[in-house]
Amino acid sequence: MLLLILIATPLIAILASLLIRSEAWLLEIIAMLAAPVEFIAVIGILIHVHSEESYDYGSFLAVDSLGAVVLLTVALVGLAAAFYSTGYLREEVRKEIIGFSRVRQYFVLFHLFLMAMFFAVVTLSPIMMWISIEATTLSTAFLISFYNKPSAMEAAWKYLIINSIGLLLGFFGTLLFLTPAAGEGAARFLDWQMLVDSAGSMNPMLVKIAFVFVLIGYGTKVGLAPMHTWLPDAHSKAPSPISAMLSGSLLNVALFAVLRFKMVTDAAIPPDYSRNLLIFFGMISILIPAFIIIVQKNYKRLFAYSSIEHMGIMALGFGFGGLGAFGALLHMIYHSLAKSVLFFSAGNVFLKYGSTKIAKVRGVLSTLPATGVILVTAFLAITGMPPFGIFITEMYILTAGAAEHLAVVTVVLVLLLLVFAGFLRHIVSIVFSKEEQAPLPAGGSGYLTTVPPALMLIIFVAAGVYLPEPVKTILSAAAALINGVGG
Amino acid sequence: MDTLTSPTLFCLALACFATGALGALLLGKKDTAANVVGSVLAIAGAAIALIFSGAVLLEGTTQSFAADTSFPLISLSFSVDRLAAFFVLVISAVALLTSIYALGYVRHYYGKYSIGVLGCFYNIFIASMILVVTAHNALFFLIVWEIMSLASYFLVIYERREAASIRAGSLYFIMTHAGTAFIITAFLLMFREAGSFDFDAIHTGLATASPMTQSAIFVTALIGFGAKAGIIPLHIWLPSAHPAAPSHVSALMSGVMIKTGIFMLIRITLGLLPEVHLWWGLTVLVVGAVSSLLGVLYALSEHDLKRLLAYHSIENIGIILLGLGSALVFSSAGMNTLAALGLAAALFHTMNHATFKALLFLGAGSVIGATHTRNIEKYGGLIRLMPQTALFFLIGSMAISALPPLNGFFSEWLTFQSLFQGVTGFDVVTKLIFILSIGALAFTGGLAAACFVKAFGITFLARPRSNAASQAKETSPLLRLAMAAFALLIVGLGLFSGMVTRVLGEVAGDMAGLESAATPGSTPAGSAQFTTVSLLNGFAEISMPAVFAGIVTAFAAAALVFFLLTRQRTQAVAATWDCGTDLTPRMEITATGFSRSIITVMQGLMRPGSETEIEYHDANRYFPKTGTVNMGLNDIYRSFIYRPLQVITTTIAGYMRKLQSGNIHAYILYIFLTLIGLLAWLNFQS
Amino acid sequence: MAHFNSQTLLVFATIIFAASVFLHLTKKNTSAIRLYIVQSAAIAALLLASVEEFSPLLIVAIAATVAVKIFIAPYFFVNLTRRLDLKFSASTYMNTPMTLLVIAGLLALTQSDFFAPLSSLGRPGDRLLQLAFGTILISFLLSINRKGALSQILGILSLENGIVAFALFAGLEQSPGFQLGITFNILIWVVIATVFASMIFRKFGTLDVTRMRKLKD
Amino acid sequence: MNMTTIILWTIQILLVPALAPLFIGVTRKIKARLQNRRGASVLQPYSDVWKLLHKDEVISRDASWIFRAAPYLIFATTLVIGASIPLFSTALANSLTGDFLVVVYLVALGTFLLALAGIDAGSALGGFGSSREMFVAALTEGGLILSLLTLALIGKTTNLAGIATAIGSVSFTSFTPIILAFISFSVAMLAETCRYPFDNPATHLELTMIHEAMILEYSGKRLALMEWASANKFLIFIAIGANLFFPHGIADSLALGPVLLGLALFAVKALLFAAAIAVIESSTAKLRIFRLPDLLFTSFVLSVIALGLVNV
Repeated sequence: MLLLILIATPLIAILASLLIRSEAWLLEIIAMLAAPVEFIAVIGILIHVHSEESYDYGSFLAVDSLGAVVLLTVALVGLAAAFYSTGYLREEVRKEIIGFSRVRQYFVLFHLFLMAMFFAVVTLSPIMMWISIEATTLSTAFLISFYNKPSAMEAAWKYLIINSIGLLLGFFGTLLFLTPAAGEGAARFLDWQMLVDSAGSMNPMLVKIAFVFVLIGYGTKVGLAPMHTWLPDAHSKAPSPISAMLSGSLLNVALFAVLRFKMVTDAAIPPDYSRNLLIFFGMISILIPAFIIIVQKNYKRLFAYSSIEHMGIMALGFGFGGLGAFGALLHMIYHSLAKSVLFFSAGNVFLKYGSTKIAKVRGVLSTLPATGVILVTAFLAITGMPPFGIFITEMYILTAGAAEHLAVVTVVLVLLLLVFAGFLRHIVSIVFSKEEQAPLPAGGSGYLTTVPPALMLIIFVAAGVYLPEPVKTILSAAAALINGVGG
Repeated sequence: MDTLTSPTLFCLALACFATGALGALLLGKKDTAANVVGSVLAIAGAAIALIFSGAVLLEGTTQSFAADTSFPLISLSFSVDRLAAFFVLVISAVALLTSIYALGYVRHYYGKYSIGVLGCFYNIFIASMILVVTAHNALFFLIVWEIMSLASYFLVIYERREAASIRAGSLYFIMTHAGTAFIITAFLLMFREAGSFDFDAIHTGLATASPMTQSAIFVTALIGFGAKAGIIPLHIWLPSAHPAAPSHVSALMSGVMIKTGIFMLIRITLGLLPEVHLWWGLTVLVVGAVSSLLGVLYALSEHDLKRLLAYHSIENIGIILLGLGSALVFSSAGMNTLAALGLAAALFHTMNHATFKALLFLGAGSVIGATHTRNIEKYGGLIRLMPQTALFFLIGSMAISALPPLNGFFSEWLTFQSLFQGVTGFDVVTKLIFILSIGALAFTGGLAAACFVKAFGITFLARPRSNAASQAKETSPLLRLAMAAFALLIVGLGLFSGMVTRVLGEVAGDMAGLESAATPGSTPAGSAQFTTVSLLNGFAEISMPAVFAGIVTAFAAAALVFFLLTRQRTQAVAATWDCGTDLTPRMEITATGFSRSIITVMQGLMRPGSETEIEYHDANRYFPKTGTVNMGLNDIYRSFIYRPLQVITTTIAGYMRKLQSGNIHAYILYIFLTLIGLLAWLNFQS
Repeated sequence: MAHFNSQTLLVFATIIFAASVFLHLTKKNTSAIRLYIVQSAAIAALLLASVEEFSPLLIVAIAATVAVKIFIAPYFFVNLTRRLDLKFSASTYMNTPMTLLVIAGLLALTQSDFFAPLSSLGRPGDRLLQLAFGTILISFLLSINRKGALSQILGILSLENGIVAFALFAGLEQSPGFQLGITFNILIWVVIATVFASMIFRKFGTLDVTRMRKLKD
Repeated sequence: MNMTTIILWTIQILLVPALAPLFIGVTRKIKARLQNRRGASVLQPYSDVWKLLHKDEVISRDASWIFRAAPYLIFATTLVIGASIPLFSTALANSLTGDFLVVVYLVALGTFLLALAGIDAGSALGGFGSSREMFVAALTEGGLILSLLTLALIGKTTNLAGIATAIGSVSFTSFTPIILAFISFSVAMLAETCRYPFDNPATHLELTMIHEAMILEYSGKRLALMEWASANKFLIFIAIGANLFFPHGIADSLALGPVLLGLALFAVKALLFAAAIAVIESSTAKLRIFRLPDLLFTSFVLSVIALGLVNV
């Protein structure tokens, strides 16, 4: 039932939004109602998953502990983004950059995007999941080109083309995985469990090829290097709340898809294969951003590269296995929180300065004190500074790798240092430096743009200090699923 | 005694800091209230920690307590053994006095910067240092270690409208983060062996570790903690970061924060690793010798008062490492008594340096507060305007120059004695390293004295060299109170060095693997009473009270005799002999000039450079109007280590960013090539 | 593949494959669209041939596929080229001989032993899966080599056709529901891609996507 | 503590300040003779001190209490050192301040204060004197400590009296390091006592003067103290050189005979040292200041070699 609510709420929100003709505040109300409902539904699902391992609805929809973790990130970021979007769009409307129809288009696509992500996680069918993830591409394409500028068009086009190709490869891989199960009877509904069950009968080489396709395919959507190229463009051009959702939830959903197939692959062949591939892509995904971050000139792209890097860290964690998987899942939650905070802050800075160039932004601590503090804190959080949670999860991941992949761990430590150094340079220049020309007057764009990131940050900090037992249980169960211990 | 060593008291101290941090932050814009809350609670916390650690140190039983967290592998476990208690003692003693200083000093920030933020990070900083030395779980340690770095970073960039502060902060933060990367590697190596982050488990687990692993742990720990301690060539952050912070924070950073690196080096080499290899000790000795000698040479060439003091921190870390290095060498040879001696020397110097460096930074803070410049060349004659500050600064200067009868002399004496023991009974390489270490320590002492003649002389003596200096005023009583307390500590630690040595001997004995001292009053390597300290069966004996009394008596006698002899003679006050011209302050020796001869002699090491600029009256350049000579040092670490690293990184980054060329076809090609590549790899594998 | 013998299947496979190769060679937009129609028609025929028993949903699904691939998508593209007056889309990175060389290389790759596990999915002895896989790779190459937006769209659609062909040859029928879902997805995709293409033309005055190089580091 | 001990200790404490001017006078006399001058009486330094004590004093108005207190403190350090080193009997060893490092660092204390006093009056010359003094002192430290350490390791104690006792009975094999250490010590001694080739003790005009530049502003009793302290330092180094490297004949008890012999031999050895210094001063030229480090590093390296040769 909760699953149905989860899917139906955004659907209703879409329909209701479409009906509205001129009242922007109604759109806002709808968004601000739908997102909490979805979030509460997810919490309900989490409670079920905690007590019963998984939560099913019919034979088509189900959430296990892994799905629950991903759902949590999607719903949480969605919730914050819904409120933040309201404040963000109000400011844009006030500046007459956009009109009512754009606002409506925004909210319709926003709900569509959320629904697609929810569905991708809760569906039991690999094909339906593929369709849903493709739907996220389609729904966000127009959100990325939201400002209708040439550069936004460019970003959207690249996003569309690269992800379509990636997803087609993923689709091909999915089909290859379906071959043994399909052989038993044509045209029937296939779910993940069947894939796992029948994987053993597959030709090992075929499994390997299939996983390569899936990993590259969905990996494109995850933003794993070198398929990551769309990500900085899309993130930097989309409105900030959408960037937050891309980073904070869409990437997780795509990673979720990869993990599902990893579980299938591990059922067929020894897990070393999928793990090594994940470590490989994880390494590259940390390597490339680590260097680009140093010479980055655009703060939204900076955060986007950081997302690639963090996806790499998660891939590494899942690749290392053991405590690494637990760490990576927890990392996923922390990253969603911290990265959305960063993008929300970036949005505030953008609203104030009208540029995403680092060189154009100076002295945020003076002009936007709240955002400045949030930005600095989130920067420390995202670069793995204690006492924030990401430090702990990174330590878990590194610890898991220390035994067998010491060289990788050492290199990653160096790269993380580079990331930190690069990030520090830019954040310091944005937040602390003095303005040369006439400084902008202090003052932000209302509490709707500062309260959501602040609250997310508080949740993040709290979650880094205390990890509730139920969440830990779910995470452990999910880690066991991924590591192949429980399943 | 039980109540004094109970965890409750420890937690109470932490609670004080926490309340201070929060209280200051919440009071925010109310400057006075925030300052009072922040500083007074820091004072309270430090006082409680002082009592607690003192009690543990005297009682000698290790206090352990732990609390679980909701995170796997992390537990909030504390273990306060004598070594930790000693460091807590030093930290809280210095923090206590700097907090008193802060109460008055922070006033000049009112209305300029947020006092609440300062109080908040200040309290967090002190608390994290105490946690660092008491943490007993590697992950917990790393967390508090990084919090310490974080808090100190924010204190360094506290004056955030100064571009120099921000730059210094970034450099510091990156360097300390790099150090942490090495520390993490060290702990991961330990985890590989032990399967746990608990220090006890690590100790057990490492017993079977291969020599390779042990050495890898040592090297990574030395680099990681060395970066925090400021060993050369990892020191580059130190001379810029310490001056940038408010002076009472500089005192804490230089006085105690960098010592946490030393603490962990001791903990890891003598506590966690099962055995010590000879070359570790020799490495530490070489690092110590180089750091002490170069540190003091760089200090000599400085004319920014706080940078000068910061370089002296590097020098003193070097001296501490000389003690520690000798301890490691002796420990590797199984000479635990001598190891304890070396360690006791290192610990004693750690404590001494904390006192006099803190005092000097506070003195520098007062001077800078009165003159609004850090440039020594702009001072002069301050001894008449700020007599008490001058006296305290002089005491600090004499202590840091290892002049008897102050405490700095005694710890250097101990270090010397420990190093002397390495000259005999080892192979020729070890012997030579010990001899050169002694030489380095000897030269360091002489150069430090030269440097502080310059620092004190140019700052406080002769005539004021600038308007600011001639209008300076003595600082407020709270500031002088804190400095007076430090000065008393310096004299006291010198006078009572025998008793302190006894306590430190026990601390060092614990770490060096000696049984507890059988008879009270005997140190591992001899006996230590108030009156005399005797080492190694009478190899060396000294009595600091006697030295003190000797100087005082001789001074009194000389003064009395000469007073009686010359009662009838008059004293006239007149101008300094001026060779027939009007003396101006510009004719006095400058700080740069004072040390230039030493720098010139050492030019192979120091790479001095000078820039000359001459302005002319006429176009033909016949009649010079003004000439300026700027003498400085080329920063060889930057130009040979850090700049190349930076260039390499940026070059690679340049290539990396070409990947993101903006061409969508290239992007699709990446995917295509990855696909083909992986398929080919699969093919190759099968 | 109940209704076709292997010879016929090979003919269709060849048509699909050849279409993807010719997509590389053609310079005219209209002929490219026509090639896509031909390829899609072959796919549709295969789809029909693969059906063992008809159900109403299946008929709807197949009809939808035929409609989208043979009629709607080409209609959009033709409309686009007419409206924007685009006759040719010739610019490539590699010249024609070079392209053919690369295609030959890729083809050799698909024929190698390495793809044995892939081809083992189909009936033994035939080369259908290799051809389908070749189509996939060659279509992939199309979207790399061609600078025009329309060519990229066609490349992706041809890639999708290749995958469908592969699935059909490997005997991987989907339930009609999924079939419909996928088709719907493609329809939306085609619509969006076309809209974007026209918007790009409006902003940049060309469909040459290499002009879009502002976003880089 | 019986009467003899008290008397002997009084002699020990007062011997250095009492005899120091004499040895300055002796050195000057020998130098004069070597330079074919008649020279002043060997007691002239006493008269100088006495004369200065009866003169009025002029103190710079720029000078602080450091300027005023320094002469007393510097004189006090020489008194403490004089009491701590073996002069005529090793039985007067004191384990309280007799460590060689105490002596070396008490010397450094004196130098430190002297240099501060030199800066204090704010004259251009004083500052340069201080700078040069610290330059020389800092570079001397290594050779001085290591040369004495050589003896300490041979004697197995760092107590000066203990060293003197031990060196008196060392085996033949230890001679090489002792000789090397002695050469090293001699260089350090010349540097510390402001003698040629480091400094010219007889000048007030040369721009290169070191010690005299620092005390240029002093007059009257403070100048007397400074001169006297400098004489003390001279004798102290002579005593260390004489009694540590050539401890033969020094008394090892407090009996009258050996003590008298010790005193006599000390006087002879000190005279020989003074004569040697006078010869050196007459036969060498003062070195350019930037050549001095070469000499001091040579001293350091010799000590390192000496230490390397010590077999214990």
